[in-house]
Amino acid sequence: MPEIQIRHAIRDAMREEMERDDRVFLVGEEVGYYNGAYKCSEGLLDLFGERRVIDAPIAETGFAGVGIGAAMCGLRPIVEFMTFNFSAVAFDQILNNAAKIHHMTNGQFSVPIVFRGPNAAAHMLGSTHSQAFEPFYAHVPGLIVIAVATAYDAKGLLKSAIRDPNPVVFLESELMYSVKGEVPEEEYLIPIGVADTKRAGDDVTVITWGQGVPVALKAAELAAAEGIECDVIDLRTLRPLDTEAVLESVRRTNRAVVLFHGWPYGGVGGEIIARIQEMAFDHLDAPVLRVCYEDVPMPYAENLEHLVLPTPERGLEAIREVAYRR
Amino acid sequence: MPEIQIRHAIRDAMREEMERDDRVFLVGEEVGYYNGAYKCSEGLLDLFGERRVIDAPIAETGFAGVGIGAAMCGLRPIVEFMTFNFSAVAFDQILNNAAKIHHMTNGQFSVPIVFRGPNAAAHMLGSTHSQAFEPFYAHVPGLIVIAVATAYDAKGLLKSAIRDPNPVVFLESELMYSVKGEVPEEEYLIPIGVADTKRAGDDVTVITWGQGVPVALKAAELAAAEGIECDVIDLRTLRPLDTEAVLESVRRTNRAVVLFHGWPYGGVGGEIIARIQEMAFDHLDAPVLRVCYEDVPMPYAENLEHLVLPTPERGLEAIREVAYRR
Amino acid sequence: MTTPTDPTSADPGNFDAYFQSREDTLRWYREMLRIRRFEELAARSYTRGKISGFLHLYIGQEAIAVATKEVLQPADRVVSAYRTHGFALALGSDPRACMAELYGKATGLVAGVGGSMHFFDRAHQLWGGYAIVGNHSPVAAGHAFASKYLKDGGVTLCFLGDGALAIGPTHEGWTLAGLWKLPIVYVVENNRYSMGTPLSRSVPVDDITLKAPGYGMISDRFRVTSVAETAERLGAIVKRAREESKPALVELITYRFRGHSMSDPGKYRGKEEVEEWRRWDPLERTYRALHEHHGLSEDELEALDAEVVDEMEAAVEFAEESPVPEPEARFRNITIES
Amino acid sequence: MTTPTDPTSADPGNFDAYFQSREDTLRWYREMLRIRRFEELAARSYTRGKISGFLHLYIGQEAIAVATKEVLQPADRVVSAYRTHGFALALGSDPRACMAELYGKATGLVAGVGGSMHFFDRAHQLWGGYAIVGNHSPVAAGHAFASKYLKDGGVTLCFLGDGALAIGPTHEGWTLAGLWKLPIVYVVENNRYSMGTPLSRSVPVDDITLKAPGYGMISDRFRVTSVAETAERLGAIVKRAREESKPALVELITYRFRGHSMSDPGKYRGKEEVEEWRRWDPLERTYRALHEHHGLSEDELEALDAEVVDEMEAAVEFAEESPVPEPEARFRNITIES
Ligand SMILES: Cc1ncc(C[n+]2csc(CCOP(=O)(O)OP(=O)(O)O)c2C)c(N)n1
Ligand SMILES: Cc1ncc(C[n+]2csc(CCOP(=O)(O)OP(=O)(O)O)c2C)c(N)n1
Ligand SMILES: [Mg+2]
Ligand SMILES: [Mg+2]
Repeated sequence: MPEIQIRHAIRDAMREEMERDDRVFLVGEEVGYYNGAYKCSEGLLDLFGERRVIDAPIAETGFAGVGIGAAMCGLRPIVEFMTFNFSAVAFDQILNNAAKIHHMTNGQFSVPIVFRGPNAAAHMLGSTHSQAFEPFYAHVPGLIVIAVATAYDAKGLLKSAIRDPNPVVFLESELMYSVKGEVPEEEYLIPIGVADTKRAGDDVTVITWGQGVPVALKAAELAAAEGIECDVIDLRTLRPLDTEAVLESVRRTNRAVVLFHGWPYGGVGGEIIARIQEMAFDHLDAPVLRVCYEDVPMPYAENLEHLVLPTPERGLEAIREVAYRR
Repeated sequence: MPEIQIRHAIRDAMREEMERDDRVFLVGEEVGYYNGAYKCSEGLLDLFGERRVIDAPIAETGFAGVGIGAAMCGLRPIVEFMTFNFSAVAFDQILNNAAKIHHMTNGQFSVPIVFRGPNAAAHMLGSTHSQAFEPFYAHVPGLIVIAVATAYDAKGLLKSAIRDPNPVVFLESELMYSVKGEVPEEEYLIPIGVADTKRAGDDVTVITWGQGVPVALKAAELAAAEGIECDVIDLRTLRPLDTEAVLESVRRTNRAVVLFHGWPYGGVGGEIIARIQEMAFDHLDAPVLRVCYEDVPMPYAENLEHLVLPTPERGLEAIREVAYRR
Repeated sequence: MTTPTDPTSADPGNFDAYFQSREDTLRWYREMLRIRRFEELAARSYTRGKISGFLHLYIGQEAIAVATKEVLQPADRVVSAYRTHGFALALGSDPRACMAELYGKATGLVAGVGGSMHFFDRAHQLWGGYAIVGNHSPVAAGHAFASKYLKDGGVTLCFLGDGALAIGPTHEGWTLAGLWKLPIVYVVENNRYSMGTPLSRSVPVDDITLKAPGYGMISDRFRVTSVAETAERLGAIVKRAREESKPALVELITYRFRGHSMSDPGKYRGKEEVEEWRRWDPLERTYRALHEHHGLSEDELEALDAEVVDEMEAAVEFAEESPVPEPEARFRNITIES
Repeated sequence: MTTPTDPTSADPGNFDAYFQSREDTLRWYREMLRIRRFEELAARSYTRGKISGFLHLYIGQEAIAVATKEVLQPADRVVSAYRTHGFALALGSDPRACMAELYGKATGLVAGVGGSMHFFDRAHQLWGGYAIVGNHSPVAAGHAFASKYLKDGGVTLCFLGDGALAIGPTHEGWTLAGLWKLPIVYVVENNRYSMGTPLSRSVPVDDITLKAPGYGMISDRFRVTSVAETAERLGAIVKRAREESKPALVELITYRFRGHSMSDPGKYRGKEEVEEWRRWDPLERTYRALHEHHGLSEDELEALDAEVVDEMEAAVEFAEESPVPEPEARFRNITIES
């Protein structure tokens, strides 16, 4: 299988879906002539022209809303946020229009739209540009929330997201765009709502997603060196959560760590813990721990940023702790 | 002690602080000539004039931002959102400016501002007007988040919030504005960050806040009739959380229910559960349960809305369940 | 209080060209009356505690909805804020379903999940019904975008209140419409107030069309005194939007005679002000045109009124007798199984 | 590409009244040069991997920051977007602290927590440094609100890019400024591009001041070719804002010679376009004015340049040798203990 970068997996998914369905179009800042701020749409303007690859001005509420309005008319917009940090100015459109129109209209309208772009910290971008948005969106009924960590998942899930009849928030990672991975040449789709075990083990369950995945895998490696075998579950879809996959593993390992990029309070991490303790209470041999950002706005300085981020080392520590090995 | 409505406790807090400090002003839609959409600012325009009681047009990002900018200059703005639902269009101002400016400027500036208004469902307002916003704000480092449920707490905490040097999100309840409670005539302040036990009991801990409080108290009453005595903890401050108060109770009761107005996924509910299971793991005799909105956009129809909301009956059921009494 | 034509300087009883056709005038009168009577009955039900939540009445502005229906072609769309009953009825929605929606019944326009602020009736070109001020502006631009993309020839008419001018989403919708030359007409229903706030406290200019050049839009601006004039001038702008695929801005000066919502006593404006505007009430003027100019007798007009009231009372009855949604309905239409 | 004055139609070498004073011209030249050399060295450090994140250079626009300093009174405030090094240096920030900030060092302007996009220097009237496009527009209005509230006589100057015109927060700040008659001047630094997007793809009109009347603002619009003219025209507007407490809009037509940020090769515009604009580079023109008009020799000018480079090399050295923040710094300034 050819190895390609995640950015190209994303581009290929968009290209294939645009070829397949004339209703699919891409709108966002710099997606056309600039080929995407992070080159995720490279070549698409050349292929599909200005009708379907649309450079938007800096007006996230505007073009998110246009996407929603177009989706109500049967189109299949892909809305790129240059980063999800900029979705904060479009929050109301996602919360109140994208998520609710199908419901509010009693099903007269649906909003088949994908909001995609990089999420969470990259490298030294400071506090306004380093935030993880899944806590805000996964909280909201009516939305589907996906976070991808490999080229294979990115392509298969983005294609599913584009075809999905619901509004989908699709979280990528700037830091991981150039990470390569195997992607089949033939077409494939990955079902939404299904987690993926990225490494198998019976000692500790590590639940993760998005930018957390490589960190968790590295932590699991470190743990393995100490004889602790981790089941690393990449949730891939955060809403709806694949609770069964998590529970199955925790019932086996009796221990769990949630490792992710983002602030601790509440969020997806809190949700997973709430579900595990509710549904696998008698299986737990230790409290579920979280490894994530420290509870601070992201500092710019490299050394500080590194301290705030979840690292394999901090992951290992938590794994040891739930395994009572420290 | 005189009994007054919560709306008047709020007004009195604002009045007293405005009398005390010329830097305090109130801005929001209909706060002046209309005396507040829910009459929380009744009479303030007459007392303080247009300089300090400012009717804003419908521009939540605009007047939230003006508040932030004024706070940076040393003023002490109170920004009223007609309801917190409308803070969604100002989300970026709160997330990126209010919460981060003190940090980003290395302490050169602070943002002593209060964003206040009713939160969560009222009665038959439909899905866009019935949302609980604490999951979005409590997630964010840099903010203080408060939710009040009695006239006494509303007055004492709002006064503290206005004097606090940090940005405070202050959540009230439209449904509870006319609920009366005792308020001392002499001045008092309630410290931010301290929970309050609204009913004492040793069997089950019920953690709640805001609009959840009367529901939890009623549920505790129902439980008491069955011989289950609940410790009802009103968090009052959601960020920072008074974790110690919760843990102290749970270590005593070994059982907990979190009851609140809002969607289940993540949020403050998830956070409390994550902390309890982490810090009182060995004390828990049952999983911590949540009683809250069903995971759906709020329907308008009265019967459907009632089914979605947390009720004393649903609270009782959860209390029974954690007490293994069903 | 300023108006483009000082209400005292012209004669509201001057029945000009816009009332010449007896047939049209009669039809428009009936349509406006249907809206008014519907809302009066809704208000009565609200006062009786049968309807809850927010109820925003359109009384005084009915001519706009009726004129809108006149200029609409099948591919067109109407998008409005939360003051929507008038559009629904004018566009052809079943008044029974509308009333049932206010009652939160299973037979409602959106099966009782939306209520007054969230009316949608796709079959009758009503694309909402938006309750967050201004957030429909970019959505409506999206409909126009789709029309251009799909070349369906449709124009989107997006109605917003004077209170929606300060908020960012309105601006962003207008900007994209201007930039992408979308076939959309933004219509500001300037009823001089947003809740209790007069225009002078919500917009830095009195003439809202001063904003149009900054968005590359052409504009028109006039007081709504008849369906005919409104339809004619709005129609001309819609035609241009359709033919040239260009956005436009229309400011309609109008007035709501009731409070902002049922809970608003409207103390922020004087009786005389309301009375002055009443002289220009298009419904009232149309009544007088029919009576004084076209010679319909008071009895004839009363009979017509009775017919309309009957229709609306039947709607109330329908709403009252309809079942509430079944409990399972609360889990419907959250997400679609794919 | 359109400009109010076609660059080819006038003579960039015509040293008019704006370069008459030798002393001022020399001072402005030096100030502009300080910014340019600072940034060239920052770019070098970036290329060497010493600076990371985003680095947006102001090269080409320096005259604006220097002119701003000229018109400022002590109670005034400058608020800008994320392209801020020029303002910091012109307003008097220590270049060492500025460079150390880019390096993420403890000695940085904000102790290394902010980086290039988040410069703040209260002591030198620099109130940010905002990295979310447009979200400083209402905040700046808030400063002006405070000036009016406290009667401190200050004017706020809020700078924004042409890319900030489409976004809602910009509009809301302008609206409140217009409505509440705040002493603020919004200055659009129209450098013709937002990242790779030319003006024609981000704003529906070419003349941005067409927007001013819709906000009740007066406006001015011109190409920036010298500090003197910019200071004179900007000063007149600031004076009026101060004296009459009224907002205004100024469109400054300018150009950035580098890419949007260090990672942008700027392929979206041709070499000729850049060359054409270079003829109007205020720094370059000022150099020629000093040389050709005021008779400074190349050697003298080179000596001046060397002095400036020394200052900025010292800043680099300072930044390199400064300590990184101590680990505990990450917990500082989150909330204030009350
Ligand atoms: C973003 C937002 N802020 C506030 C509100 C509350 N609100 C609902 S309607 C309204 C007044 C709107 O006035 P206008 O746009 O003039 O419409 P009209 O009521 O006159 O038809 C307000 C403040 C809201 N729905 N959305
Ligand atoms: C809300 C938001 N959307 C997108 C971005 C990403 N972004 C940063 S700068 C920029 C271009 C801004 O251009 P302009 O306003 O013209 O300023 P200039 O770079 O020319 O100084 C973009 C798209 C952002 N920072 N904030
Ligand atoms: Mg109005
Ligand atoms: Mg620019």
